[in-house]
Amino acid sequence: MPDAPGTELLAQELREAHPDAVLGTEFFREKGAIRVAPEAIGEVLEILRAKGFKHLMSVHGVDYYPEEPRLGVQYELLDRDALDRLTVKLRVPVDAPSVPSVTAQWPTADHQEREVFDMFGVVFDGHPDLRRILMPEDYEGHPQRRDFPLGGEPVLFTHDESQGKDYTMGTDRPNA
Amino acid sequence: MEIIKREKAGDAGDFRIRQLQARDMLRGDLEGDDLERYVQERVITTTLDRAANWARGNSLFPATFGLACCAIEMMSVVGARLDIARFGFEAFRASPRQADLLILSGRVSIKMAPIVRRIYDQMLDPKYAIAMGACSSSMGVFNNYAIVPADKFLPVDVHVPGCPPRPEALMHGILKLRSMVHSDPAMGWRERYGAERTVEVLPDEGDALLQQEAAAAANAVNVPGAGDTDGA
Amino acid sequence: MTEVTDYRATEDRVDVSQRVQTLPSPAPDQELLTLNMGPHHPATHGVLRLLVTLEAEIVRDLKPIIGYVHTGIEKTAEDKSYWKAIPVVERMDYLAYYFNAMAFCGATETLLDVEVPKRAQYLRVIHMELNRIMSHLVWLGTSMLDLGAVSVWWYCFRERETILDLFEQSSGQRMHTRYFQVGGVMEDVPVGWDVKLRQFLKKMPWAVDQYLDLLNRNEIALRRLRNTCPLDEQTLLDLGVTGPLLRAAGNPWDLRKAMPYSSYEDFDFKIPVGTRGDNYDRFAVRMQEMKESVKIIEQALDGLPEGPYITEDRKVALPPRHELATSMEALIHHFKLVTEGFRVPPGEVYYPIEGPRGEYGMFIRSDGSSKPARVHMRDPSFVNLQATLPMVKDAYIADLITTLAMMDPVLGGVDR
Amino acid sequence: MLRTYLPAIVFLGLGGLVGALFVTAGSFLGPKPKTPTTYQADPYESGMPSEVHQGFRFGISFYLIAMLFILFDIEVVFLYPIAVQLRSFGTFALVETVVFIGLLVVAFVYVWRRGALEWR
Repeated sequence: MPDAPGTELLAQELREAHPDAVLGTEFFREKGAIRVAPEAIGEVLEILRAKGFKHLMSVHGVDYYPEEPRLGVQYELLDRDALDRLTVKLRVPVDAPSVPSVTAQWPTADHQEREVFDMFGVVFDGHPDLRRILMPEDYEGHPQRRDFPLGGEPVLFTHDESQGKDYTMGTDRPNA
Repeated sequence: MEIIKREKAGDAGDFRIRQLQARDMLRGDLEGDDLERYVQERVITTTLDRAANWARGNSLFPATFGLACCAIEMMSVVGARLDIARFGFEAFRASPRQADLLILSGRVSIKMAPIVRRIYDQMLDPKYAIAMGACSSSMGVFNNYAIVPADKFLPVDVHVPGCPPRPEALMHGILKLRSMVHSDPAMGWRERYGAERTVEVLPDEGDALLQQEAAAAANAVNVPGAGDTDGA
Repeated sequence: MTEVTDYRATEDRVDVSQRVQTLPSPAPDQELLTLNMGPHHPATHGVLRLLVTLEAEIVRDLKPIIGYVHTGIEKTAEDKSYWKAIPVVERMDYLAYYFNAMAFCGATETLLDVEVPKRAQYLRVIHMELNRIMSHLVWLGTSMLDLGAVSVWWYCFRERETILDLFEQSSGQRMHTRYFQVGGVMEDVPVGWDVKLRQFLKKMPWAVDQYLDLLNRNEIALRRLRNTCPLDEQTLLDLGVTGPLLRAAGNPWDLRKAMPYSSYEDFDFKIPVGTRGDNYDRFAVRMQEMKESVKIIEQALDGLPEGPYITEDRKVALPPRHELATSMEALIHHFKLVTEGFRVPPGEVYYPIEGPRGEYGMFIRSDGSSKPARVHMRDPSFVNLQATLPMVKDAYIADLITTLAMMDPVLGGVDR
Repeated sequence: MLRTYLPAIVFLGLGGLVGALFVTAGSFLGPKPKTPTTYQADPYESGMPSEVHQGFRFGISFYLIAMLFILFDIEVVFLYPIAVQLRSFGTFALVETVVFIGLLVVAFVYVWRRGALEWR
């Protein structure tokens, strides 16, 4: 695992290549992570690929609800020769959730970026086929955001029935 | 998919009367034409129906409808240890045209529900549906935005509890269905649910049909019991 | 593929470059037919829909469309406390439930910085390897069904029933056993368990040889498996494919050896690697993996250390029942754990393990409360499905069915 | 005259009867849905609404394979009656059959060499 100084060195080299790309580094449970600016993600991944992190294992979204900027996207990088893992994180606000897509350089990110778009609404510019992948095509809303209700139906206990509550349509409205 | 009932087949009162009749018949103090009518109504009249039921009950062809984890347990029902071939159900058919039992094994998501409904429609009558597992009977472990219980879009005959149910539980459910088929003369699911004279319409067609009925009912002389919409 | 003979040479090759048209019928001169190998299809091993553009038996273009069994498991897990989320997370990839639970518990233990006792690690390895054998058996049975070798299915499910009996004896349930607990395992294995396990381990290699006798000289199966739909290692690496598919192409990447976790470094086992990366190699790699798993279980069972089967840290693990009657702290810990559950320090962790289909990576973000703030599983089948088109382009439909079987996608994990 | 053909006629009659029985038994034994369900008549395409239009032209390979199959299948059909009565026909029939098969083998080799048997 890139130890604390290792992550700092990596961040230092990235800063030389791109002065404003790196926003900070984290080191948690012996695992390094680099926070970058959203628009510089393409170049940062290319530089890291040159440094040995040749494999992008996972792209996933996170919703940091109370904090701003709210939507986060994380890229898990793997170096198979030095047996090293590194995470590259970026944060975008909800109203301007556009991130350059990395599918051109990393084909594995195709479906995973579509899933982040489907679940969080992060728009990946330059993605060949940005459509919903898990939800139905015409579904409104992004289910995995923190403010999206979990949905489902309250359990129909006999007490509720006796109150004349009608849950068939999933909402508590008196018997139509 | 909405089912619009024109008039209730028999409400609670009617059922209560039949229960009393059955008790009198058993006690033996039902005679004359009452006994005649009772026997005619309750006992299956034609033997052809009986033979067809017997054959149908013993050779239900399940449609391979594996959705999720319950599909693996459904597969092990056909395995060597708990062999469903002993009861004649092992011919799993892939196409709905040749299957008359839909074992809904797994969780039905909102994207999959119309497809399950379409496959159920394309099965030929008489057809039966088993909701296997907690996810398809109720919403089971995942009571959230993505799952639809089978009862919301499909008339289900047998619910098999469990997550996933043991193969023996599914076998018990299928045998319960078999005894239902043998004893119950009514074939299609409309008879079973007292939903005769109902018609299935797509959601948008339903409203037009309702207005037509309201107009027809308005000028008809005796208004039958108010048809109520019950979600199917 | 079949090279074009002179009879066809004069015919101009159809070059499909434009996007797959879904609705309008293809231009009259091109005989392209776009079909749905849809959600309800016996060969798709679950509810995977393939929008296939065919040119009379040859697959020109293919688009996997998924989401038909999307259960919102990650959203449901965010609504439950950590130890209640295990049953929900286990149902993601329903053929590798021990691996889902191991990924989740591993990530939580990393967040909590809890040390899992040696005995619990060995028990976890035994159960995971049994689950890997069971998952490969279900794969072998169902994919041979697609090739027409129907009887192999009954042989495989005979062994699967034995494994499920072992799971039932150790944890009480056949599938989705919730045997792994954060900090160790739920219960110690019962007394007669290792005797039954040794009987199974003696029988399993003989059973794998039996399957190989059924298939290795079966001319039809071999012709359908040998050099059909190969894919080179570099494309697989670019597409992020991991697991038996990658090892079949010659790259011996296996997280159990490369980055060992849960004391995998104590066992010596080999990693089966293919040479050509075609369907036969994918088949052979998984068959050998079953034998290697048997070796791992034997070593783990022989070296099973004594000691606690779950961590002694009362903040995470429930105290034993008899202690509740005597000590007050045990009662308080028990009450705290059962009502609100343990609180996890804020942080984010990505915990990858090697499952039967590839790398299962569980990402958990905790915000300090007792409920995870974000749970995400990097499912190998979800990523491997992207390699379908490069494998299957310009192949026959029969080879598409074989390749789909050899990819072994489990749609529960793909759609989560 | 009729006696010699009686078995064949009885065989044809029985075959037709059983076939007709299978076709019509379903209609009067099984129940008829009073109101057919909405999607009953749609073509089954693994659960999806099908967009394949009727007027679809098949590839040439299908037609070619079908023709070759019929050609060599009829050849086998001719061999059956000869094989049954070969002994009573004597060596003349044997020679005739060999010539017949020889001709078709020539055709087979030609088709094979031209590569029409491979798909596409």
